Amino acid sequence: MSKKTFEESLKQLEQIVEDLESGDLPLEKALAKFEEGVKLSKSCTSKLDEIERKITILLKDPIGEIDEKPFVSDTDES
Amino acid sequence: MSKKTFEESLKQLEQIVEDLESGDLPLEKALAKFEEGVKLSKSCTSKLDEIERKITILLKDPIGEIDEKPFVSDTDES
Amino acid sequence: MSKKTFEESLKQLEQIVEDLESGDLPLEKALAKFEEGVKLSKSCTSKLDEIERKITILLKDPIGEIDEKPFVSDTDES
Amino acid sequence: MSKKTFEESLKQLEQIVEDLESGDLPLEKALAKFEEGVKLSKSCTSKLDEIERKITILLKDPIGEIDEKPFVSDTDES
Amino acid sequence: MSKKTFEESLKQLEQIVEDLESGDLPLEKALAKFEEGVKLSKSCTSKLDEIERKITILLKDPIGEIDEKPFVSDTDES
Amino acid sequence: MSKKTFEESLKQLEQIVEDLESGDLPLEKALAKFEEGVKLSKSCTSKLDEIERKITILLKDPIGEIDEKPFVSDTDES
Amino acid sequence: MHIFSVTELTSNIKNLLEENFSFIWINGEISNFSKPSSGHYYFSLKDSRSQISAVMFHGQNRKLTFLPENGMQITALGRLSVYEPRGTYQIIIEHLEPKGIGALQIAFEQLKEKLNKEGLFDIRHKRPIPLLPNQIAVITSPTGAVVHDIINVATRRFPNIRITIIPVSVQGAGAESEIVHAINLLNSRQDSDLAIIARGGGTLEDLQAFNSESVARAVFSSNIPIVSAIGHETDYTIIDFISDLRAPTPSAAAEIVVPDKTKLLSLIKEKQKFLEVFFRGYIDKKRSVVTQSTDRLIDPKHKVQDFRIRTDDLLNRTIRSFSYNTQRLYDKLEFVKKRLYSNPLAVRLHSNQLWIDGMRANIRKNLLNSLQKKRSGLQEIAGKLNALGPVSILNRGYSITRTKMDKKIVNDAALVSTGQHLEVILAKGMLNCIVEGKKLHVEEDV
Repeated sequence: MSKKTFEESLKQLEQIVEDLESGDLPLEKALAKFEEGVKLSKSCTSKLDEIERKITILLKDPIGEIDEKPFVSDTDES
Repeated sequence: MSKKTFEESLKQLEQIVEDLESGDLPLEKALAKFEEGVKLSKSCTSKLDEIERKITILLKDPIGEIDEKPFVSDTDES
Repeated sequence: MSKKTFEESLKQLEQIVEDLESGDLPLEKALAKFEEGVKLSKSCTSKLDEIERKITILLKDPIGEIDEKPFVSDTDES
Repeated sequence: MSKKTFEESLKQLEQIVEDLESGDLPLEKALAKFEEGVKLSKSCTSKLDEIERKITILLKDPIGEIDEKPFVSDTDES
Repeated sequence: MSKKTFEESLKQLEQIVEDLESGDLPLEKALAKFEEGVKLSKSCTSKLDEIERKITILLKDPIGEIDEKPFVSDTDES
Repeated sequence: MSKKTFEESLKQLEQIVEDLESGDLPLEKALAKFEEGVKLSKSCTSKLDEIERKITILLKDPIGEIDEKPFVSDTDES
Repeated sequence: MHIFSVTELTSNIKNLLEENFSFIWINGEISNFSKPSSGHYYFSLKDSRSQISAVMFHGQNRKLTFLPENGMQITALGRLSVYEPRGTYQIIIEHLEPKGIGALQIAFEQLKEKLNKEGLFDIRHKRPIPLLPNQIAVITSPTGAVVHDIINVATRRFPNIRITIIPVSVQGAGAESEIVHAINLLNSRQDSDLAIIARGGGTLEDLQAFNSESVARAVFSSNIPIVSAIGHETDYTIIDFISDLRAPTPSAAAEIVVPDKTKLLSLIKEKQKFLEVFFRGYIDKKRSVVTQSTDRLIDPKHKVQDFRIRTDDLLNRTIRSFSYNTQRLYDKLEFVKKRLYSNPLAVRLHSNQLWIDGMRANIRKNLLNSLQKKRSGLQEIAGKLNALGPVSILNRGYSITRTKMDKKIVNDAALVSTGQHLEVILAKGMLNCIVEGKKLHVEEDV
C-alpha cells in the first residue's frame, strides 16, 4: 500500500465493501475481497494513527510551545 | 470436490434434493444420492467453517486491533 | 439376490402374490411360491432396515466417510 | 526561513490554511501542508518573540549606549 | 553618528518617524527603523546633554579657557 | 584674541548675538557661536579690568627728553 | 539760439545759485519775522536797497542763544536755495549772530573756507573713536579746571583708565606751536589710542591757537584720533571741524571718549546672559523637537501583537482544518470499516449454512419418506402374501405332509413306504415323522 495514497486505499476499500454488499461474488472471491478489505482497513487505520501520533508530536514540540492545546479537543470545540 | 467452487457444490446439492424430491429414484440410487448429498453438505459446511475460521483469524489479528469486536455479534447487531 | 434391486425384489414379490391369488396353483407350487414370497419379503424388509440404519449412520457420522461399509455384507447378516 | 521576511512566511502560512480549508487535499499532502504550517507558525511566533525581546531591550536601555553594554547587565539594571 | 550633524540626525529621526507612521513597513524593516530611531534619539539626546554640560562648564569658568582646565577643579572652585 | 580690540570683540559679540537671534542655526554652529560668544564676553570683561589705572603727565626734563611722570592734579592735593 | 523751458531755466538757475552760494556770510536787518508751529524761523533780510527771504530751520535755530527779532541787525551763515515750483530763492541760514564780527572772525572764516575747500572737513577723513581706549592722551593745560574735569569724569566713568597728559599752553604766543608739538609727540609715542584737545571757553582771540592753520593741519594729519573740546558748546573753532569728533565741552569730551565701565560691564553681562538664556532655550527647543520625534517613534510592539494574533489564528485554523479533514477521513474509514466488519460475507455464511442444513434435512426427509413408502408397500404385499398362504387351513387343524427329501405333498398313502421320513406342517410348527405303518384307505368315521 506504500505506493497508494490514503484516499486511493479508502476508495478501494469502499469498492470492496460495495462488492461484498452486492452479494454477487462467489464465496472464495468474497473471502479474498474481505481479506483484502481487512488489510486495507488496517493499513488505513494505522496510517491515520500514525498521522495522529505525528500531529501530537508536532504540537507537543516545546519550541513552539503549543502543547497545551490537545489536538482532539481542538476539533471538538469547532 | 477440490476443483468445484462452493457455489457449484451448492448447485449440485440442490440438484440432489430435486432428484430426491421427484421420488422416482430406485432406492439404491436414492441412497447413493443421499450419500452424495450428505457429503456435499458436509463439505460445504466445512468450507463455511474454514472461511469462518479464516475471518475470525483475520479479525483477531492484533496489528489491526479489531479483536474486541467479535465477528458474529457484529452481524447480529446489523 | 445380490444382483436384484429392491424394486425388482418387490416386483417379484408382487408377482408371487398375484400367482398365489389366481388359486390355480397346485399346493406344492403354491407353497413354494409362498415360501419364496416370504423370503423376498424378509429380504426387502431387511434391505429397508439396512438403508435406514445407513441413513442414521450417515447422518450421525461426524466425518462423513460412509464408503467403507459395504452394503451387501449387511444384507447377508440378516 | 532565514531568507524569508516575516510577512512572506505569514503569507505562506495563510496559503497553507486556505489550501487546508479548501478540503480538497489528499491526506498525505494535507499532512505535509499541516507540518509545514505548524513549522511556519512556530517560526513566525519565535520571530515575533525575538522582535518583542529586541524592542523591550531597546526601550529599557537607560542611557542609549546600546552597542557598548552587554545585554544581560542592561536588563538587570533596569 | 560622529560624522552626522545634529540636524542631520534629527532629520533622519523625523524621516524614520514618518516612515513608521506610514505603517506600510514590513515588520523587520519597521524594527530596524525603530532601532535606528531609538539610537538616533538617544544619540541626539546625549549630544544635547553633552552640550548642556559643556555650557555649564563654560559659564562657570571664570576666564573662558575651557580646554585647559580640568572639569572637576572647575566645579569645585565655584 | 590678543590682537582684537575690545571694540572688535564687543562688536563680534553683538554680531554673534544677532546671528543667534536672527535664525535657526544648526546645533554645532550654534554651539560654536555660543562658545565664541561666551569667550568673547569673558575676554571683554577681562579686557575692561586689564587696564591699569595710571594718570601720567609727559614732561620735558632739563635735557629736553620727554619724561612720563605721575600726574598729580592740583585739586587732588587740596 | 537755445530756447529754455521754464523748468530747464529754473534748474540752471538753481544750480548756478546753489553752487556759487553754498557757504556765505551775509549782513542784514531782520524783518517780517515769524515762527510757526513747526519751530522754523521765517523772515526777510534787508538793507537799504534790497531784501532776501530767509529761513532758519528748527534744528539750527535751537542752538541760538538769543531770539531774533524785527529790526535786529545780524550776521548770518547760510547757503542759497532755489525753490523750483515757485521760481523763488531764499537763504537757508545755518548760524546767526548779532552783527559786528572783527578781523579774527574774517580770518577764521577764510581759513575755514580754505580748509573746507581742501576737503579737510570731509567726513571720510574722520578716524573712528575707539570704544575703549587703552590710554587717552589729553592735550591741554596741566593746570586749571579743564584737566581736572576731564580726569574726574574719566575716572568716574572708568576707574582704571589710563590717561597721559600732554601739557600745552592753550593761549598766548607759544600755544599754537606747543599744540602742534604735542600732537606730534602724541603720534610719535603711539601709546595712546585717542587724544583730547581741550580748553575752556573764551573769546575768539583766546581760542586763536585752535583756529590756526598749523594746529588744524596737525590735527588733520594725526594718526591717532583726536577729539576737540574747546570752549563752550557754542564756541566753534577750526579744529572742531577737523577733529575726529567735536565735544561741546571738555567734560563732555571725557564723557564721550571714556566709556562707562559699569555700563559696559552690564552690557557684556547682558549679552552673556542673553547668550546663556538664548542658548539654553535653544537647547530646550532642540530637546523638545527630539522628544517630540521620539514620542512619535512608533514602537512596532502593537504590530507584533497583531501579527501574534494572526499567527495564532492561522495556526489554530491549520490545526482545526487539518484535524477536521483527518476526522472526516476517520469517520469515513470507520463507516466503511463498520460496513466491512458487519460483513455481508458472514450473513452469507450463515444463510448458506442454513440453506445447506435445510437441504440436508430435505434430503433426509425425502429419503426417509420414500423409505417409508417402500416399507408400507412391502408390508401390504407381505400381508397379501400371508393371506394367500396355507396358514388359515392349518389353523383349522389341517396339516400338510410332505416328503422330507423332495418336499412332495403326500396325498396318497400308497406313495409312501414305511420308515420313510416325512414332514408334517402344522398351523404352528412342523413335525418330523417316520412312517410306522400305513393304511391305504381311511375309515369313514375318521
